[in-house]
Formats: sequence, C-alpha cells, structure tokens
Amino acid sequence: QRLRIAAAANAQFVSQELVKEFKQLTGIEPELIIGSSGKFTAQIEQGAPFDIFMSADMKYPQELYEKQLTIGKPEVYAYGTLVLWSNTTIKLPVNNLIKADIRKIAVANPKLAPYGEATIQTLQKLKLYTQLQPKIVYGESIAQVNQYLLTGAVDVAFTAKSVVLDPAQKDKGSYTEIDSKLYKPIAQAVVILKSSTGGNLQQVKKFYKFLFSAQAKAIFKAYGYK
Amino acid sequence: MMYQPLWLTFKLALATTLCLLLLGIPIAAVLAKSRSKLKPFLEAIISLPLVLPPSVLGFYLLLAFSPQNGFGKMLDVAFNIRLLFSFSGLVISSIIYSLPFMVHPVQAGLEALPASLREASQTLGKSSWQTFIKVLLPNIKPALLTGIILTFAHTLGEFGLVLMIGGNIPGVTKVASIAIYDEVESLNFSTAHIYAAILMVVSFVILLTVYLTNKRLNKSRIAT
Amino acid sequence: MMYQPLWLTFKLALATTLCLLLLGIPIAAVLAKSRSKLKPFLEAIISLPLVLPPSVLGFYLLLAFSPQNGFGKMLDVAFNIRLLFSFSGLVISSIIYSLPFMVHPVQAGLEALPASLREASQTLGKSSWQTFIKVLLPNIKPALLTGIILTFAHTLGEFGLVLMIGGNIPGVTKVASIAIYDEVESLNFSTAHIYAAILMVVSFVILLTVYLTNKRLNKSRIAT
Amino acid sequence: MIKISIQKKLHMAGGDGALNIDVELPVQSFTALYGASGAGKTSLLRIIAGLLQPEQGIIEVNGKIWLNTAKKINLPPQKRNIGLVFQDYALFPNMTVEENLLYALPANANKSKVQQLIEITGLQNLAQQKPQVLSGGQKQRVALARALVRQPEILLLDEPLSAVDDATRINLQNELQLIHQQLKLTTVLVSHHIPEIYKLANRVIRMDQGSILQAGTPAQVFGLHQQQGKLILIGEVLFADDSRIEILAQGNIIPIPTSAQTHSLKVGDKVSIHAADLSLQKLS
Amino acid sequence: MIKISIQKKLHMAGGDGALNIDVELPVQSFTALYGASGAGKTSLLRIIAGLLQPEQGIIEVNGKIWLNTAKKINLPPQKRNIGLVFQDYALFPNMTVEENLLYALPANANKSKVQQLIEITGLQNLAQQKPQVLSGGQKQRVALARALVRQPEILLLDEPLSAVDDATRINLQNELQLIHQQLKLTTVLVSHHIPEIYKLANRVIRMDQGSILQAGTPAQVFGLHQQQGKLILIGEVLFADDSRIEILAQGNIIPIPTSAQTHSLKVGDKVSIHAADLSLQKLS
Ligand SMILES: Nc1ncnc2c1ncn2[C@@H]1O[C@H](COP(=O)(O)OP(=O)(O)OP(=O)(O)O)[C@@H](O)[C@H]1O
Ligand SMILES: Nc1ncnc2c1ncn2[C@@H]1O[C@H](COP(=O)(O)OP(=O)(O)OP(=O)(O)O)[C@@H](O)[C@H]1O
Ligand code: MOO
Ligand SMILES: [Mg+2]
Ligand SMILES: [Mg+2]
Repeated sequence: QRLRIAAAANAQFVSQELVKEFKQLTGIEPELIIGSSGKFTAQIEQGAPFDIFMSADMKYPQELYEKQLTIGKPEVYAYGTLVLWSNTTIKLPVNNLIKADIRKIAVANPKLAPYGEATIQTLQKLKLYTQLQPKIVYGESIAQVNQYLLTGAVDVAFTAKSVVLDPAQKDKGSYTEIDSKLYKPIAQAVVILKSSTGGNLQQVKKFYKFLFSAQAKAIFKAYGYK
Repeated sequence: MMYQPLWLTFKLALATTLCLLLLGIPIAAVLAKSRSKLKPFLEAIISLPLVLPPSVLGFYLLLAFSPQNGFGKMLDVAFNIRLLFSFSGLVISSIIYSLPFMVHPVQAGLEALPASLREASQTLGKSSWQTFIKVLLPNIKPALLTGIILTFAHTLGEFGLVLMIGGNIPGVTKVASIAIYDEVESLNFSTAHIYAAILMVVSFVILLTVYLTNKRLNKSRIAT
Repeated sequence: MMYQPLWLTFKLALATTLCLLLLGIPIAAVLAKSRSKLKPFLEAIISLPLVLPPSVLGFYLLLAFSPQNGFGKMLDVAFNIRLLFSFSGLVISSIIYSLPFMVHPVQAGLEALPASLREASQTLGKSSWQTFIKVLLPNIKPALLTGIILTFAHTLGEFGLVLMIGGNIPGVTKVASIAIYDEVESLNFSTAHIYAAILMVVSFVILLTVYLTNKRLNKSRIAT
Repeated sequence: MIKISIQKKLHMAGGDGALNIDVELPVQSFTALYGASGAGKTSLLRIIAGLLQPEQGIIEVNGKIWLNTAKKINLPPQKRNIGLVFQDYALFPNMTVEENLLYALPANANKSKVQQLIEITGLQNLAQQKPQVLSGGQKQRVALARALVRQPEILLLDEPLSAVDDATRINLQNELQLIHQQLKLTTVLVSHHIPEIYKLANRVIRMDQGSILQAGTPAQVFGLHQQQGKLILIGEVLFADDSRIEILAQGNIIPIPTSAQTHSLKVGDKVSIHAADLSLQKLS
Repeated sequence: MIKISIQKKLHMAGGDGALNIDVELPVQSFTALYGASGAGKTSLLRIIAGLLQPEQGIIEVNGKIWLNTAKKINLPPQKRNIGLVFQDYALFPNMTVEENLLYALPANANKSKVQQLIEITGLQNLAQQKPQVLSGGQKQRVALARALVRQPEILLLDEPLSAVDDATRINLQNELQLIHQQLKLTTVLVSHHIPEIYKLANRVIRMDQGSILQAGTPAQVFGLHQQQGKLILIGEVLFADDSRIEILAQGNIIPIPTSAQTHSLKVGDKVSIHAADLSLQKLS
C-alpha cells in the first residue's frame, strides 16, 4: 500500500513539488489527496486511511492529537501567506473590493479552511466584512476558490501565496499580498496519523523527516512560505 | 437562521417545479406525438441528467455561466445578469437536472391515452391547442401529479450541482443538502441530524403520497 | 494513471449492477406479487434514493459505517472490516443509491406479464421457484436489460455519496465523477474536459441504446 | 353526391396490401360497409374523416373538394364537416354528457341545438353524468348525439352497435333510422351484422382485402333471399338411429323420422333441410 | 365422482354477489358450463384448479379431498392433478412447442408421453416453433396437449374455441371429443356456443349470477328440440306489401305470399314461422 498524504488545499502545488523531490531522493512515490483542513479532520476522525496530514493550521492537528489519533504532537512545517488574487493584470488593494465593478469575491469556507478563517479576520479588521458580505461566495476549500477565479466565476479570490507562485498559475492575473498583521499567523502543522500503522511506518517517518529537511525548506520558500 | 436553508430548498423546488410545468409539458407533448427517427435521441438527451454525474453537469454549467465565456458573457454584457452563485442560476440548473422527472410521467400519460380521444376532438372541429388543453391534459391528471411531485422531490435532493456552482451563500444558494454537507464536515452532527431527518421525512411522505395515489388510481408508475 | 478513475468507476458500476441483479430481482418479484397494504410503504422506501439528497444518505451511511458507532464498530471489531473510505463501502452505498433503477423496471416487467403464465405453470405442477426461473424471468428480458443498463449508468454518475464517504483515495474511491471535481479544483481544466467528455458520451450511448431497444421492443419505459 | 376514389397502402395480415376504393354515395343514402376483419373498413372511414392520409386520391363532397392529392388539397379533420362515432365511443371522461355535447358546439352556435339532441336521444336524465357511469347503450347515444352537434354532412359510424346487448341494439337501430331520416343525413355504417344491414341500409359495400367486392342493395349483395314460400336450412346430423335423425341447424335441433332415403346418414354429415308449407303467426 | 360445494364472494357488475355452487360430476363425464358473461364460470374453474380460494367449501375428487375449508385443507394448484386450458392459452413465449410440453412433464416421467401427445394433436411439424408464429387453432392444440402431459384427472377448458374460425372450430371439437374418450378424462368446458355444447357435452350446467340455474343434458337444459317433423323459427318482418311479406329469421330472408291471415303484419313485427313437410338431402 502506498504512502498517503492528506494535504490542505493551499499546499496542493507545493506538495506536488515536494512529492516529486521526495521520489527522486528515495524512490518512494506518495499519493496526494487534496482538501480543506476541516474536512480532512472530520474524515480522519471517521477513520480515513491517511498516513500524514499536512494541515493549514495548528488547530485541527491539535484536535486530532488530543483525540489520540496521531503519533506525536503536531509540528509546524511552514507559515502561510494570504493573498488577494484577481483576474486582471492590475494589482488591487483590498480596499478597492468595495467598488461596484468587483461583483463576486471568493473566500474559502471559514468553517473548514484556515485560509478562509484568515480572510474573514482580515476583512473584519479592515471593517469591510459587513459591507462585502453580499459579494462573498464560499468555496469548499482554497482549491474551489482558485477554481472559481480561473473559470471567471468571480472577480477576485482570497487564496494562498503558494498558489499564485505556482509556475502554472504565474501569468494568470495578478495578486496583492495581505498585510500579515491583519490575520493571525497561519502556522501550518503536520501530524503522522495512527491509522497508518500498517507496514510502511518507516516510509511515513521518512517523508515526515523530509518535510523538515533543507531541500524541503527551499521548496517551501520558493512557494512563498515562511 | 437554521431554517433558512430549508426554506431556500423549498423555494428552489417550487420555482423549478413551476418552470418545469411550463417547459416539460410541451416537451412531453411533442415526444408523445412524435413518430420521428430522432425521437430516441431526444429522449436520451432528456434522460441524460438521470445518469450524468452532477460534477460533469456542474463543470459544464460553470463554464457556460461564467461571465468570461460566450453565453455567460453575453448575459452579463447585454442584461447585466450573472447566473453563477445566484438563485436564478440554481433554478436553471435544477430545471435541467429534474427535466426527466417531469417529462417522463407526462409523456407516458399522454401516450397511454387512446388516440381516439384526440381524433374525436379533431373531427368535432377543434384545434390541436383546444384539444390539448380541454381534452388531453384534463385526462392525464394522475401523470401530471406524479410529474409535479417527483420534480419537486428530486429538486429537494439536488446536491452535487449546487456544490459546484452555488458558492454556499447563506440565504441565496446554501440549500439544505449543502447545509448538511457543511455541518457534517464541520463535525456538527447534531445540526446535520436535524436537517437530514427533516429532508428524509419530507421525501418519504412525498413518495408515499405518489404510491398511495398511484395505487388508488392504479395508473402510471414512478420510474420505468 | 489518468485512466485509473475511469477503470475504478467501471469496476464500481459493474460490481453494483451484479449485486443489484441478485438483490433487486427478488425485491421486484416480491413487490410485483404483493397485494399487501404495506406495498406503497415499501415502494416509497425503495424509491427514496431517487429523491433523497446524496448528502443526507451520505450522512446516514457515514454514521452507520463509522467504526465509532454500533454497526461499523461491530464490523470493525468482529471482522476487522471498515466500510468508510473503502471500495466495498462504495459498492454498498451504490447498491442503496441505485436500487430503484433496478427494482422499478423489473417490477414493472413482472407486473405486465399476464397472470395466466404463472398460473399455467402452477397448474402444471411447478413450484414458485421453477415458475420464476423458467417462465417469468425469461419473459421479461427487455425489462431486465433496462434495469441492468440504468443501474450501470446511474452508478457511473454517482457523486455526492462518494464525496462524503469515499475520501477521494486514488485507486480505491477516487471514481471519475470525483476525479473531475478534483481536476477542476486543481485547475487542470483540460483533464477535467477529457473525463467529462468520456462520461458524457458513455452515458448518452447507454441511454440511446435503452431508447432504441425500447422503441424496437415497444415495451417498458425508462422512468415513470 | 359524395365521390370517393382513393388508394392507400396498408399493412395487412398476410403481408402488405392496399386499399383501393372508388365509389359514389348519393346524398341522404344509408350505406353499410361489410367485410371480414382487416378488410379496410375502419381505414376507409378514417380516410373520409381526414384522420388517415391516402397516398393518392380524391374526395369530393357535394361539389366541395376535401382531398385531391394531385392538387395537394387536403382539408384537416377540423374542416371536414363530418360526424364520426368511434367504436370505443371516445367520450371525453373529464366532461359530463352535456359538456361532451357543448364541447362539440361551434363557437358562435346556439346552445338549444344541444338540448334538442339530448331530447332526441333521450338523455335528459343523464345530462349531468360522467361517461364512466353510463351503460354501453347510453354511451353510444351520447357519442351519436355529440357527432350530430355540428350538423355534419356525412355521419360515419364504426360498428357502433357491436358492444350492446340484443334488446338495446334493436332500440338503437330504430333511433339511428329515425335520426338519419329526420336530419336528412348521408350515413356510412360499418357493421358485421347482416340483419342490421338489411334493416338500416339501402346500400351495401362488401369489402375484402382493401377492395370492393360487391356493391348494391342488401338483397343484391347478400342474396339471402329464399325462394318464395320455401325454406332451406343447412345443418349437421347430431344423432341418427333407425327411427329418427336429429339435425342441428342454426341453433335448432330438428328431429325428422328416418326414411329409406335418409337411412344412410351418420353423425357429423352435413345436410340441407327443405321445408314447404310455411305459415306465419304474429307473436304478441 | 367429483363433489364440489363452494361459496365465494364475487364483485359482480351490479354490486357484490356470490358464487354458490353445489354439484357432482361423474367420472369421465363431459360437462359444459353455460351462462352470461360474469355468471362466474371462469371463477368456478379457477376454484377447482386451486387458483382462487372460496370462503367456504369442499372439493373432493375420487375420494381425495382437495379442499375443505372447515378442516383447513387446501391443496395448492401444483398438487391438484388438473389440466387447465386458459382462454388466452398462456403458452410460454420463451419456449418452443416441444419445450412447452416438456416443461409440463413431471421430473422422472417418460419423455415418450410428450411425443405421443404431439402426434395425437398433429403438431409434429410445429414442434420446434415458438408460440408467436402459431395460428389461434394451433395455439389451442398446444395448450391442450400441454394440459394433458401430466395425465390430469380433470381437464378444465375455458372457452378454448372462442377465438378460432368456424372450420378450425369444427376440427378442434372433433379432436377434443376423441381425446376425451381416448384418455378417459373428466372434462369441464366453458362455452357460449349451444351447438358446440350439444355436440360435445353430455351434461350442461347453466349458471346465472353465481348460481346454478339448471343442470342436465343439453336437451333438457336448452329445450331446443322441435317437434318431430316440424320446424318453428322466430323472426321479424322486414318488408310487407299486398303480395308478399319478407321475414328475417336467423340470417335467412324468407319471402311468403301475403294471405288474408297475414295481411295486417307490419315491418318490425315479430312472428313465428311454422314449417311442415320437411325433407333432408345430404350435402357432399
Ligand atoms: N395507418 C395505417 N397504415 C397502414 N396500414 C394500416 C394503418 N392502419 C391500419 N392498417 C392496416 O390496415 C388493415 C385494415 O385495417 P382496418 O382497421 O381498416 O380493418 P377493418 O376492416 O376495420 O377490420 P375490423 O373489422 O377488424 O375492424 C389492417 O391489416 C391494419 O393493420
Ligand atoms: N378474485 C375475485 N374476487 C372477487 N370477484 C372476482 C374475482 N375474480 C373475478 N371476480 C368477479 O366475479 C364475477 C364473475 O367473473 P367470471 O370471470 O367468473 O365470469 P365468467 O362467467 O367467466 O364471464 P365471461 O363469460 O365474461 O368470461 C365478475 O363480476 C368478476 O368481476
Ligand atoms: O488550505 Mo485550506 O484548509 O483550504 O485553508
Ligand atoms: Mg374496424
Ligand atoms: Mg370467463
């Protein structure tokens, strides 16, 4: 059975890169499953067969740890950055969202996705939330938010910096980084799951270690993580 | 607040059913009358939503409705209408999704009427329109009822499509089936229980009505 | 790699159809024969998946299959079987989800057979079982074919349920409808297009086959 | 005068065949169509009514052209002034008897016509009933009355009396006769029942396999006339011994003393019975 | 001896009614059931076959009890040794003629029985055909042969000859008669056709509204016997003038010279025709 990694949607492109690198190093090719951190947590509590959970925050892994579903405590593997992505080539300050030509804003479901939570915090800090609420549409995760932007369904989307820095998305639209003081730091933690205690715990631990290696750090950095 | 998704679902089912009455009956009438070689093709197209994954339909609707592309752009530019993330968009996709549930029973009902009723009306000098309204429609009431009830119930159950093109906006597109999904994924099982139980009971009562009515009328069947 | 979800979908549809042949035919036979007052209730329960949101069904299956609760716990402890996030779990939920698509045509086919066929076999000294296998079943082949094809096609289109209890695991539960959703979210629109087109064409061809066959046989209908 | 000359391909029992009809029906005539099942009787009525299109042909009614395939004229059923009584009556189940008749009334016509027809057909007490609760004979009257509301030029009747019992049948025959005369209709009746045809029709068209086999008065066509004062019945020997022979002939068992001449007859033999010395007695 | 004594509620046309039958059928008798539509003839056959359960009653066949509601005995159709020929024949469409017969063969029985019956009923050339392609008469023979495969004690026939044309009918009647005698069957036949009953049955049960109205020989029940050497026909006046009167009687038009006695007859009057001086002639 292959090593299965449940990765939060913000990390979907970076983890693809990580997996590629890991395979080159070890010959092991893990399977990647992308979703929102909240949804993964719910699934893991129901016994989903994942080995490693790369969350978008600390809260969800901590919850799993407290329910004794993990091997060891959650550890932060990267700090994420929130960006405002737009369809046009013109960079857009957040304040401009109130303008009439911005009709729809995509935000990840704050109940399930930490990046969504961070977005709401930002908008509330800027006292824009109530005003913008009628324009907001919710995606299941950062991934659906990205999809809404790229299909043209929305005009702007709050997403992760790692998404817009992915080589495939680089020349699609433009982005503005959100001032990191406006939201609680997105400390992204990883845990090894107990459901993995099959034969490949060795491999699991190998990948876990790899996440904290110098090669991995470089990749995270390239994707805008801190 | 808690009942908003339920109320929205009900509104969506009602709007879809009304629109499909206006749209589905003529389609059923044309199919019932047709002896064309193209009829099986038309029937297959109309039944497609019965077997197509909602994610396929949803993907195509997302592209079609997007204000960046052809149809969506035209609507946006010409009428300032955006169907994505709007209630009207959900109504339109529900109409496509539930089309077979209205067309099939009505078509079957019309096909089961003896041809002599239509012909008698013709020989009495009445137009096709008069014949349809005064003679044919009033005599397929059980089939119409089945169509209405099934369309309504099936729209209550719409999920995948709304997930893809709804945007989960409270009061606008967050229908009950999506609310359940949301609550389950957020591990609020108790809220999910309430929604699920209500939808379950409503669906069951609706179906039971159809079957009890059909048993009494000893006519048209639910599916196939 | 790209064809794994399609192959998985095909496997799921095949397994579901086979299981439903074994399960659906007896249910249809019982319903067709029944004159009981409970019949409409049974019919309503069997039709429930036709109108119930997949998220409601998914929620209840999640609870039932969860190793934390009664049934799922028992399976886990006694047999070390976990149905959530497994292929067998998908087969079981597809069976529930597609049940009406097998039961309805077969039941309609059996009910349409003249009672005298069964009675003739009885007066010839044959048991109910012999009568069913040798006389009734061979004479409802078009209805059986319709049931098989619709069950297969409808399982190809399953989405909401798999989303909730599948866990999107490649090669295990990542079926084509989910893969499309996934590819759209990963912004691989071209791959999504390929999946969607394949599913669309397959579904259409299947339905067309049903309608052309039915036209030729001038018998049983797809829905209602 | 009604001229009909049409050709139409039909799918007959023994492969494909064709309807090939060329007749003239005098105004106010009562014509019966007679012939085996599948001969094309219903098809002919439907072609006259405009419900079925012949490949080729002409229908001309009192100078007006209803159909001329060469000139591409083809009036729809709505524009042909006919009354058609279907074999299954085709009453509208959603309407009462009166509503069925009112529906047939042209937009600006006088409603008294409907009342009049309800009276003629004796349906006064049933006017507010739905068709389901009517007996076969009553339904037939409603269908007839409804077909007459438009005051048709031609009345077409497709086996209207085949589903009713004997007593009702005689009654309805009498009514039909009366209405045909009173309203000066040109009537075409499909019937399998020779006595009925004798009673009602002044012309018979005998059809077979889509063609006209014979046309003329009932007497000419059926030739059932016996010699005056004589009677010949065809029968079968049911019983035979030295003293008597029993013959089954048209529902009668006729015992006849065995004679030298009939001595050799066996059970199953077909015989003709000749009777002379006929006398009549009126039944009260 | 077959004793039948049963009561069963039926939904009759004019409200609820009941089937109330009490008869004995001698072994090897040929009994005809006669009566109007809805009289309960089919219901009675179905009760004998075990396909319909009476509320109360006893059926005893040659000493064996098939049904006794008081003792809660009720053999299923499978265990009652009957042969039933359905009105719609109920041949299995998925099997050939031979397969239909083979299906009826009990597990360990000799297959020669089937060949024998195929020969008796003259189906040799059709043995490998599916029922769809057979004519009505051929289907009827297959149904009959199939019902005989089990060597039933009672053969039940529900209007088996109503769907065939006259020539076939006579043929099948003869076959039926032969088989009844050869196989020493006890046969019950539902028929509407009086001559058929005269020909085949030695007993008639005349039913009405679920009850037995009359039972006896055909002659006793129908009383169609005419006086020896005389013939009385009932007819209706079709035409009357000073010189002749035409009577329609059972399909014949009989012209009779007008006499002083018959001068007052009008069209539509019912009359009886009396004939004496009968003579017979054999038809080749
Ligand atoms: N629209 C049609 N096109 C071609 N053939 C037809 C059509 N309608 C009927 N037929 C065929 O024409 C033949 C004559 O049918 P029709 O109903 O006119 O017979 P009929 O004389 O009225 O018989 P019956 O006494 O049984 O009513 C039948 O074999 C029938 O299958
Ligand atoms: N299972 C049943 N329970 C109650 N009533 C029944 C049942 N089956 C038939 N009947 C009714 O019993 C009555 C007699 O029906 P049956 O079929 O025995 O008449 P029949 O004498 O065979 O008439 P036909 O000559 O038309 O075949 C009918 O009114 C029918 O509706
Ligand atoms: O990466 Mo998330 O869990 O969609 O914010
Ligand atoms: Mg006809
Ligand atoms: Mg009967």
